[in-house]
Amino acid sequence: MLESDFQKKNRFFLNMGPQHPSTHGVLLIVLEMSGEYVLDPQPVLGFIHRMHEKMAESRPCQSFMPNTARMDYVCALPYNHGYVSLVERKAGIEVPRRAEYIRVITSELNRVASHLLWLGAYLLDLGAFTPILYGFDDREHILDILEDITGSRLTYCYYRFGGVNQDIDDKFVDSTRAFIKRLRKRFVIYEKLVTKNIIFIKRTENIGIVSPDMALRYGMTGPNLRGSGIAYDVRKNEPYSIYPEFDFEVPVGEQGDCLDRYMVRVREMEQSLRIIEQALDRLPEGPVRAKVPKNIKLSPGDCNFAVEAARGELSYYLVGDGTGVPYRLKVRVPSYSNLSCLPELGRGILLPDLVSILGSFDLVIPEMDR
Amino acid sequence: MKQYFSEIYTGGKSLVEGLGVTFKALFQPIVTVQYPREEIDITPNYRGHIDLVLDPEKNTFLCISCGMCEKACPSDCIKIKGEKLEGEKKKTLVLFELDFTKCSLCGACVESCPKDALEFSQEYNLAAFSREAFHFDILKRLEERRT
Amino acid sequence: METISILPPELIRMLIAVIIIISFLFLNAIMMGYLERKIAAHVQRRPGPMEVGFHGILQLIVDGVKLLGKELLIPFKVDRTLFRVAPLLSFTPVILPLLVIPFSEKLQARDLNLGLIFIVSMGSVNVMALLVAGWGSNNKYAMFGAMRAVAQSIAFEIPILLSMLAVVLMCNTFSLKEIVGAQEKIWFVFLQPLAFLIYVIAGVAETNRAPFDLPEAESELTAGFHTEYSGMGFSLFFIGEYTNMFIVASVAAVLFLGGWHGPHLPYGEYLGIVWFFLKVYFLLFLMIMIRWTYPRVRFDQLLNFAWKYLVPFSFVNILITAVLVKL
Amino acid sequence: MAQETTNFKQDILFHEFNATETDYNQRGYHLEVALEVNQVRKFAQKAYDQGFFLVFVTGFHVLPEETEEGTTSGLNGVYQFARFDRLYRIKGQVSVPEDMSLPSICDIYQGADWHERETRDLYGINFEGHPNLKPLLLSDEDTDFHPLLKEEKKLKSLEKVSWPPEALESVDADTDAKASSTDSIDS
Repeated sequence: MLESDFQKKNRFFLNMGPQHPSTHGVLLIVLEMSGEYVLDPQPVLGFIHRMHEKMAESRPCQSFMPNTARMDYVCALPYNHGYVSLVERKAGIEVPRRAEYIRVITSELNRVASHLLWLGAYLLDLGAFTPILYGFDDREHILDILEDITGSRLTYCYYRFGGVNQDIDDKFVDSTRAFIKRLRKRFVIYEKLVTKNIIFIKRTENIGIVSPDMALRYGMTGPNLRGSGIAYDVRKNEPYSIYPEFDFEVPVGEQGDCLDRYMVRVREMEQSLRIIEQALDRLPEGPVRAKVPKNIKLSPGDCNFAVEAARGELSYYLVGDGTGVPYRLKVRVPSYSNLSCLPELGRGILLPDLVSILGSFDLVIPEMDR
Repeated sequence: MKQYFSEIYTGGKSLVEGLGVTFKALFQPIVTVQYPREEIDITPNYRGHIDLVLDPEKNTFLCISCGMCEKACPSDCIKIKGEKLEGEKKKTLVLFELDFTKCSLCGACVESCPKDALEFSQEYNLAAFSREAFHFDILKRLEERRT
Repeated sequence: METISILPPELIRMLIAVIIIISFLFLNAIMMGYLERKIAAHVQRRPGPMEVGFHGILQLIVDGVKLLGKELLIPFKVDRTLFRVAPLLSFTPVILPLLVIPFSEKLQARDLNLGLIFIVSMGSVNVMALLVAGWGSNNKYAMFGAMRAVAQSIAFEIPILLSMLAVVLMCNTFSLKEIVGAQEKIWFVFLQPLAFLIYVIAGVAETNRAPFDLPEAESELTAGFHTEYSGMGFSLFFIGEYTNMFIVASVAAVLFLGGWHGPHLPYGEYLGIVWFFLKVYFLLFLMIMIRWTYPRVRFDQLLNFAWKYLVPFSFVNILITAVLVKL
Repeated sequence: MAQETTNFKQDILFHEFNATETDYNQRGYHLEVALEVNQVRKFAQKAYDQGFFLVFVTGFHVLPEETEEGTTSGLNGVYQFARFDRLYRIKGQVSVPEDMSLPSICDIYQGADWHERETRDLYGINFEGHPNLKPLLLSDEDTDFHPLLKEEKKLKSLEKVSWPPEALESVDADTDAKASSTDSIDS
């Protein structure tokens, strides 16, 4: 259909971005098009490249903490988590159990916040205005809860090597429980307003199908991968922190279209709430911060630590040289690999479908550009 | 053919349900606040830029100008200077500057302080027309609070 | 007439009507803009404009002044003539249909015996404006918007006409006044519910409102056909869109909701306008609610919807109506 | 939760390449594979056939070494693979020869496309066979600017940034598999 002579002759380029409403940031996609059909979408990255990896190489490992929150600002706490766990693994620091519980609770809260924001933003891409404000309303509660213990609302710097910065109190526990109750009720609204909506289903069903093989070739992870039916979740497959102690499911989709990716995220929120509830029930007493040496020495050799961020597998790869400054720190971010399949996925589809696919990938541009 | 009609039915029903949600929301109370007119109390744990702690007894700062915060800062935004004044054994703080344009509010300085002489301020309404306005003189801010 | 005066009374009547209608257009756009923002805000549980005047009631006037004061940017390499003509083309034709709409029994500028056809033909000019705007803007997004607008307009003209035809079959006239007159006992919405539904859906699509706002789909085409317009150029499109909505809603009120009919009022032949406006603004309210609830349909789905659902149903409806009328 | 059943030493990747089993709790990966330049593509193909996915491709810069074949460039390419179905992570490391080029694996793993472009940006490693080796993260003008190359005086030799060899012998996979460093702690 796309190879008619007319269409071959009438190809043109369209720059989607860097200032386009549905690229969610400064992402440029150069589209080669014929009519409204996209023939070859090529993402152009690096508009907000900040060279975090070089910064990591030029300062003590403690000082890199604020940077980790600024890669994926929507879901910053898992980024904190990965980095502190990496250094703890490298330096052999033991973390008090209460601290690990707090880390899990706050990370999961942050994941829910990220998914809520995504839900709204995705619907905004599809042309519905209202869900994003409902999502913001709920997300605001999470931010309030997290602000109360971490001191900031978005770019957290809460975890510390060997624990967390500040202990949680009863107020935190109560407000988290209240929030879980509230969000469960709100899911009903989202289901009526979005999930069941025929227009929404028509816009997402059978659009942007990622096959398991394609996911493997591109190294996709996170909800985007699980939408294709592969139950790979770092929290289950490569258990870290205290995740093995919790009972939760890894929701998977069936065929890997946009609707599956949507459903996986919505169901993941429910699972996250379950984890938080269990963690709150079993919250142990005790210190929240272990004694760690002031100047942590990173022994020679490399070390890897993977965590499940809201967008997929986040891997920190560290090469130490015996000093306190990392010799090399590689951050493997999920969105980067997830988006890399766009040129293949977006061949021969309509422009509105491309917008739908981009939205369903849940991209955070600063995370990709680093 | 059956599918054709059942799709019309389910689709139509979902649309009406969706309209029901927004219609209900139309009559529910507003959840936002009109910011400059109303303000929400911020949490006492809020981490604004740093301030020197005012010791209520001595009515002065606790800082011993050891320079730990200066070292701990990931972005080199703190600049302090201590001088030995006449008749005193220890150094006294004479300069404490914070370059807020570079500060990432991580709190490393507050944690590193051996005397707990630093605290987070509660200010969040920070807006100015020039970069220079964000080079805070923390010591001066303390002097202002003293009087 | 045998004496030819310089200003025949009919012409004066028309002039006054046009002046009233043009001023009403602006008032309607301001009211609709305010309503839209307020309703959208409350649907999303926020207060909306609150600063200028009581509950922000003057906000749109201030916005209008701002838009007037803005520079009309003409981008590089656009077709200057077309670029400037397009907003006017979108604004002017929407005045004409209002001349034949019976606001109440005696408040009608001109009762054409082919009033309905006049409205439909004038309504079709609007799409020309979108096409010209998109073509003249030298912008690919605008071009996409323009092309979508044309295809959409052609697809939805047919169900609109067919649903209107069902009403015309019932009262044997194209004159709007007579159609309203025929509804004195029972509104046609009860006799023709299917035609009403089809008309409302197709009407939303015809006015390029969400969920059918493909020509300006802001998440796909940034702003569609008016991407390059600023200031008054943009606001003429804006006024044109709201007036179109008003026309579609008032035609619906005339055809299906019994026009000026309602519980008895003193001076009914003039004050029937109150009922008329209540009906029209109820429909507009519905259109606003729809906009702030649903996602946008895709382009091919929109056409599918028109050809596979609306058109067959309106044919069936016409067939049934014709048989029943004959009986 | 840890998959004790996987016997990494029986793996085909272990037999055909110069692989060493490592302590997962210490390093976060199970197999370390020292690759030759001509083995990279074969390794990637084998990994793909086995069902591994590509985690990342990157590099790091150490002091160039004198070997029998000449001086190395000092750059090391690092490939990490993992599996979707079970806990199994491998790291492949290859020393980049003096001509600064490595074979591209982006026809085996299409996802490697961007990772290789990024590595070229940051280190200047030329991936032979890559169809589109343009700057990705850096701007198009910066083709000769490689920010992660270290200054001469900051470079350390490969031994200084690798695990000491004796650490490898202390691996006891059976006893340590369950107790990760985090959940063995007593509150």
